[in-house]
Amino acid sequence: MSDLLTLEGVSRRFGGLLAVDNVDLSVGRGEIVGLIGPNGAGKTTLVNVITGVYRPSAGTITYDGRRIDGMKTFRISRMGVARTFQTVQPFPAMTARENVMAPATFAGKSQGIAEARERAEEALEFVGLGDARDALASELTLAGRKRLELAKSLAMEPKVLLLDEVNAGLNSTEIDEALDLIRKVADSGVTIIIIEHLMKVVMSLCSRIVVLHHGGKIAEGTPDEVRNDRSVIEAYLGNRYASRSAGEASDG
Amino acid sequence: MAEPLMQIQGLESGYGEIQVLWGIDLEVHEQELVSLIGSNGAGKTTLLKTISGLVPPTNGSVLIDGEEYAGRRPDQMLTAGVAQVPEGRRLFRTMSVRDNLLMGAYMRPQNDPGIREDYERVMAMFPRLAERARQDAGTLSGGEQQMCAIGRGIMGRPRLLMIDELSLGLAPRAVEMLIESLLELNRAGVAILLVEQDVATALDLAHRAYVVDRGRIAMSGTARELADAPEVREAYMGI
Amino acid sequence: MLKNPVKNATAILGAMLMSTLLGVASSAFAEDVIRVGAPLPLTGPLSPEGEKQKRGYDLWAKTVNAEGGISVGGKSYQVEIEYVDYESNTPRAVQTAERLISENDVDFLFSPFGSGATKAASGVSERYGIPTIAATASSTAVYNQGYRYLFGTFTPNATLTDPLARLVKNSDEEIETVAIYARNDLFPLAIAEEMEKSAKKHGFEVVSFSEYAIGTMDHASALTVMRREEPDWVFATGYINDLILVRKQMSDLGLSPKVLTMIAGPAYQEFIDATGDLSNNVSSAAWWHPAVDYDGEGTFGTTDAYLEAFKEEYGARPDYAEASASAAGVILQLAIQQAGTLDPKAVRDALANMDTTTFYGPIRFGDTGQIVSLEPPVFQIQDREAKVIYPDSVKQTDLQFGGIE
Amino acid sequence: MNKKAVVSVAVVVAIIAALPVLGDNYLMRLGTMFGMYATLALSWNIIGGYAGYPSFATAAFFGLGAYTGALLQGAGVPMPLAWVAACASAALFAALLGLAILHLKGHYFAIASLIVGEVLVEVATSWRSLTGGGMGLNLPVLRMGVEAQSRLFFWSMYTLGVLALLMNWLVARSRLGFGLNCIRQNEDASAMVGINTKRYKVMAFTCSAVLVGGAGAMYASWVYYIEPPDVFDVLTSVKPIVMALLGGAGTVLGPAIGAGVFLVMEEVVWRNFLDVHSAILGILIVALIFLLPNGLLGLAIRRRKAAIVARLPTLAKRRKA
Amino acid sequence: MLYLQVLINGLVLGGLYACIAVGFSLVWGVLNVINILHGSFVILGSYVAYFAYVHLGIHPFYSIILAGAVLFALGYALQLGLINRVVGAPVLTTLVLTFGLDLLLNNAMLVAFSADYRSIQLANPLGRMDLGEVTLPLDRVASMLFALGLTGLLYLLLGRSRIGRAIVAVRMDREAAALMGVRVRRVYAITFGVGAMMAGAAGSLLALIFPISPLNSSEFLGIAFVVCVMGGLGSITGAMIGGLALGVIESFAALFIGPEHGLTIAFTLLILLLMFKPTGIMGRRGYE
Repeated sequence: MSDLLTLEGVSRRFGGLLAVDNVDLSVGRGEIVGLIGPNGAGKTTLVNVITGVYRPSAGTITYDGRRIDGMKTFRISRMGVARTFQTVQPFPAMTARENVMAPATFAGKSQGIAEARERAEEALEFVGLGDARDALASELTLAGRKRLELAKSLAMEPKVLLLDEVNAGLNSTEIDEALDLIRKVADSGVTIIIIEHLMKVVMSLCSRIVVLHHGGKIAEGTPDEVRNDRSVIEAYLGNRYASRSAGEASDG
Repeated sequence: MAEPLMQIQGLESGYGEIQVLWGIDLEVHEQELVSLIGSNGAGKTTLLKTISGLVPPTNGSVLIDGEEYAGRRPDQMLTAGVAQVPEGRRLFRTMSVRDNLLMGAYMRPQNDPGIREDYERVMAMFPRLAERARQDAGTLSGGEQQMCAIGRGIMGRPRLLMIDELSLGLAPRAVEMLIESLLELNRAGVAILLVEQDVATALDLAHRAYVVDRGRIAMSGTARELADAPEVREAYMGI
Repeated sequence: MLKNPVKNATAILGAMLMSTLLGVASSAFAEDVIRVGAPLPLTGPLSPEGEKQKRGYDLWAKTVNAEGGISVGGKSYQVEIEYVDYESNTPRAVQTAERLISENDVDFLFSPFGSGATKAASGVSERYGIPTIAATASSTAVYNQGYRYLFGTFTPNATLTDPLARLVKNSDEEIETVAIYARNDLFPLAIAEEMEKSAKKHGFEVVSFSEYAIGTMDHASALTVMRREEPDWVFATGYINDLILVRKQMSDLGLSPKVLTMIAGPAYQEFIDATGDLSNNVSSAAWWHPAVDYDGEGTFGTTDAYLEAFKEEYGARPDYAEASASAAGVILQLAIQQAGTLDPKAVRDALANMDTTTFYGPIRFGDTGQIVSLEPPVFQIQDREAKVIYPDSVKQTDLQFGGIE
Repeated sequence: MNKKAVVSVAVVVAIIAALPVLGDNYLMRLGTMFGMYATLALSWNIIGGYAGYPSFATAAFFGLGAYTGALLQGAGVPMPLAWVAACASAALFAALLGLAILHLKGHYFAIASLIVGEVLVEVATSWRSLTGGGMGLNLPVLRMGVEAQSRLFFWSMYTLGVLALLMNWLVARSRLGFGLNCIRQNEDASAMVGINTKRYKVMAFTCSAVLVGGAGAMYASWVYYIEPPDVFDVLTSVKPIVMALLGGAGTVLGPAIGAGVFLVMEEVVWRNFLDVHSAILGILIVALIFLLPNGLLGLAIRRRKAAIVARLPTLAKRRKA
Repeated sequence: MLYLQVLINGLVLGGLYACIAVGFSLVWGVLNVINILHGSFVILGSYVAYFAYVHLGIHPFYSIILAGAVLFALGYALQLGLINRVVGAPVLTTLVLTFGLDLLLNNAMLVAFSADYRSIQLANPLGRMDLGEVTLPLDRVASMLFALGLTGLLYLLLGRSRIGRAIVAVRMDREAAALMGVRVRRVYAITFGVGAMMAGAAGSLLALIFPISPLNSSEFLGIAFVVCVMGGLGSITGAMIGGLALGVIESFAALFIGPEHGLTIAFTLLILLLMFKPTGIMGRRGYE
């Protein structure tokens, strides 16, 4: 089975800052890949490069056998690459349903408004926002808006879903719910790349984890391999804590 | 125990129709170093902004030396001795480092000789800033920017310095340097209220700490107590 | 205050409705009144001109009413002028003209300002058959549309430039080259083109003809180029603000031709006030000048009486635009009296056949409705005062050359 | 809009269309002005209301349409054909212009669109051989009666206004309107959900021009004399915005209602306050900004929103089923 | 020599343009408000200078202070009373609000001063200086130097003074500035006041040069717009360079293409600039 998404030597420079530094990454169909790293490591920038918000300064991105680097965002999204935003980006003055209808109409395969509405309601139901479909997006709670983001992505009927910190700001009950939801999505055959701060989430969800630091990839492997990687621990906790944390991690 | 420097009771606030804080109780004593931990979006930043007067509270009280300050303007908070170093540094990018620092002393009389003194003090604390005093703040590296931001906070000669996300996006070495400076500052008598995502660091530094969850204080105690609490370890340290 | 938008909206709408009703109520009309509609540019760029015309009309109406009004078939009518501001916006002028006729039921109309708006509005009065007098339209194009109800008190533009060219040609000075500088706008451009023709006709060499855009705030480059051509005669057209600026900048750049002619600014006292000594020796031409001296019929009668009345009312000397507006009133008055009825057709015929003299001068309209009986005076500002240099009948002094600093 | 609303709008439209029955010339003229104002405000609504791009290009489209219509009529093209051509020229111009300036946002877009009108004024003034420059341009006089003329122009302009209303209705119900709504609220997120933002914006800009071009041409035929400062007047760009804001920008009916109210306001102020009417208009505008920030229709929407907010606590407390 | 003269003409004009635009630019940059009132502010400044000269004999160069003070008070009050309530609102709201206020102010001036054009006739004009074939109109040159001097003063004010630093700080990051103790709403009002003050000062310099009438306001507003976009908004040096550039461009366009096309050329350049470099000649770096 060929890889669905392949990045080769992708870099993105902003003025003097190398936000993404020569990253190679390949994601197979149906995989759940975790993308972790300290704040400012370049994770979100990498997502932006993949989805066409930024053009890569160097390197190539291949999706489903086609080069997509340099393509416009809306084209990439129509090809089945969906993402959620770290800071939620709803259309604030629209209802939840209208919010989800947008991707269903423009990026999904829906024919006509009625069908888009149906798709949207399905997606809202799927993420558990069925009852809130008539509320304005700006009036939802943070957790609600995160789910709305997810519903929007799902309504695009994506092949690849990039989840940028979907769990940030949620409490542990909500996180558990979200994890179930993500597994459900993955089970339906969608490839998932998840950016996450919470180790617990990544460890329990992902088959493979990629660690970014200062824009570059410093480690890649199974959750266990990554968790025991010294450079990862150092990057995350600073070397003061590296030894302690590493010790505890290997115990657990 | 003496009267706390800052005592917060039942503080509530939010943005428009969305309420973020739901009754926060918290106190900081003179010369104390207190950490606030909690996940993204838990309301830590909103709490600091509400204290410093950027976000108007809808309920509750903020007492400084026993006097009510809830709902005051930021300049009044500064006069009371409470300064905030905002998340993301928020330097004035095309002003020089020196001018940024001087902005920190905006509230003080312009001929106050203490300004010069404090400036020298900041420069001594962060020698890297001294080398770059004439440079635009926007050209500094992340760590240097954070130094400048903290220095700017110090220039107001606060009794309580609130720092939002000290380590955000910084290299570990830079964070360590900043921590040393903070501890030094704290030893010199400035109380610090630190918001930090890196829970290990936050708990390692602080005397006491609070865990904020969905706009409420979920736990509080000495740093050691919290560091050993299994809930904290599981939820926030991921180990 | 912001609590109840519904209430606020209701209040706003209510207030608007009230004022509509008041507006309608106030337009209810009285008996024994002759109503003349006058669309004027009272705001916007042409408002100074609009105000002048209004002063002229007002003075006439006031004087006529004080004399007991206009007697028609043994009955006296008071005069009432309905002013509407058309905001210096030509189509709006057309619209207001129509509104005045169809809604305010005016009996007669004074045209809007200038050739352009007059031409545009004349179609309306023609359609309704309302006799209309234009006080400030000179372009022949306005009158040769075949309309029968339009009459104008300005002679064609060429009557201004031709005597000037002749006067300069017949002098002893060596004046050969002319530079023309015109605002790219209806009237200024038309008069500049007439000047070009007149100059060529009298054997001058037109060394340059340049235009400037409406709203130009600096003439330095154009004048710098002109300075290199060293023209003996500079002829500049525009509205008063343009000409004040041009005059100042000529002085700034040291451009001093032997003759400087400007149309239409110098006819106004404002020009002299605004340019001070720089106004000296600037020559110009206009359709009328207070130095003329006529003894005629109708209200005011003599030019002197008119000057006196004007001075008493406004404390100043009238300029050609103000006088023309007053004259329009007198002409209308004479025509109504002649016709002995308010019937528009009869008044129109009286206008067409008019042959008389007023304080403004002899009045006789040509086939197109444009006045043919006037000889516009040429004048020059000397010692900060406009003095007539042509025609000989009213001449006060001779044309002076040089002295343009 | 539900069926009942559509029917009642249709009834109002029909009633106004019967205006000539009254035979009052001044009313007819007001009616014609209403058609024109409604066309301008409703057209602006597509780019300014739905897409949220503060366009000041209305005057440019209007003037371009007026000159296209006038020149073609002068060249002997029948009047209706000249009108259609004016629509086409304005639309084409808008499409090209849109490609060039729609990447600008906020103030920058506002200025660019404003300056386009200024450039056209200058071009029209300078290009004397074609446009007659500052001397203006006369149109052939129609050989028909006064009454017939005023009826003709009333119905033409009114039809244009109704077309503009129809266009708004269609856009609001279509993918285009939906997409523009998304763009207004969050352009980045719009691209992310698969909207070709550039294309949609250009389409919206073109829609906002096509009928305005026609209105310009009709206006030229109506007053049969045009000059650059008049047809490219900045106020032609500003007034439709005020009307749309007054009625409620981004709604189908709002701009039409706003146009009507504005016209009445303008007439009332204009006839009752000879010297200070623009000051009074200014005061009214300032009052509107503070008292009716969402327009007349905004009042209704506000009520609906309040109803939803009342239901929110249950949503906030929702738990997993 | 011709080119030198035209260049000088352009620079003299451009210096005044810069002074007209700088206050507009400041308000735009700091408050993100396009102040349609700016043209009327300039005119009001001219009237202050005119009446000060006619009735009190104060030379327009001195009435800069008077006009500046009057306009500052007006601007400060307007901002505090009205405009502060819509700062941060969408572009259209602030635009339409200042448009409405401009209708009001302009109409008020029209009623108070009439539309008649007035002009100051100096009792002792400086005259002109001839250097070979190049002529320097001294009053104009002096006005231009004053204009540039004022612009420079504003630059110093922003860079050196306490309130200036506060204005700059609010412009860059209003929240961070508030955390330094800057009272943002008051700084907004002061900024708007300073913008109006500069308009007033420019107005009193222009009183020497242009005929004064409320009808001219849109011309001045247009110039402020163009200069500001050319130089990059909110930038003092940008306004200075933009103003000089516009003056020179207009002069040479008038020379090479004809005086009636000067404005067309300037506007066309502006559109191109907007299309390809919307941050203006100086870009974002131009500030301070």
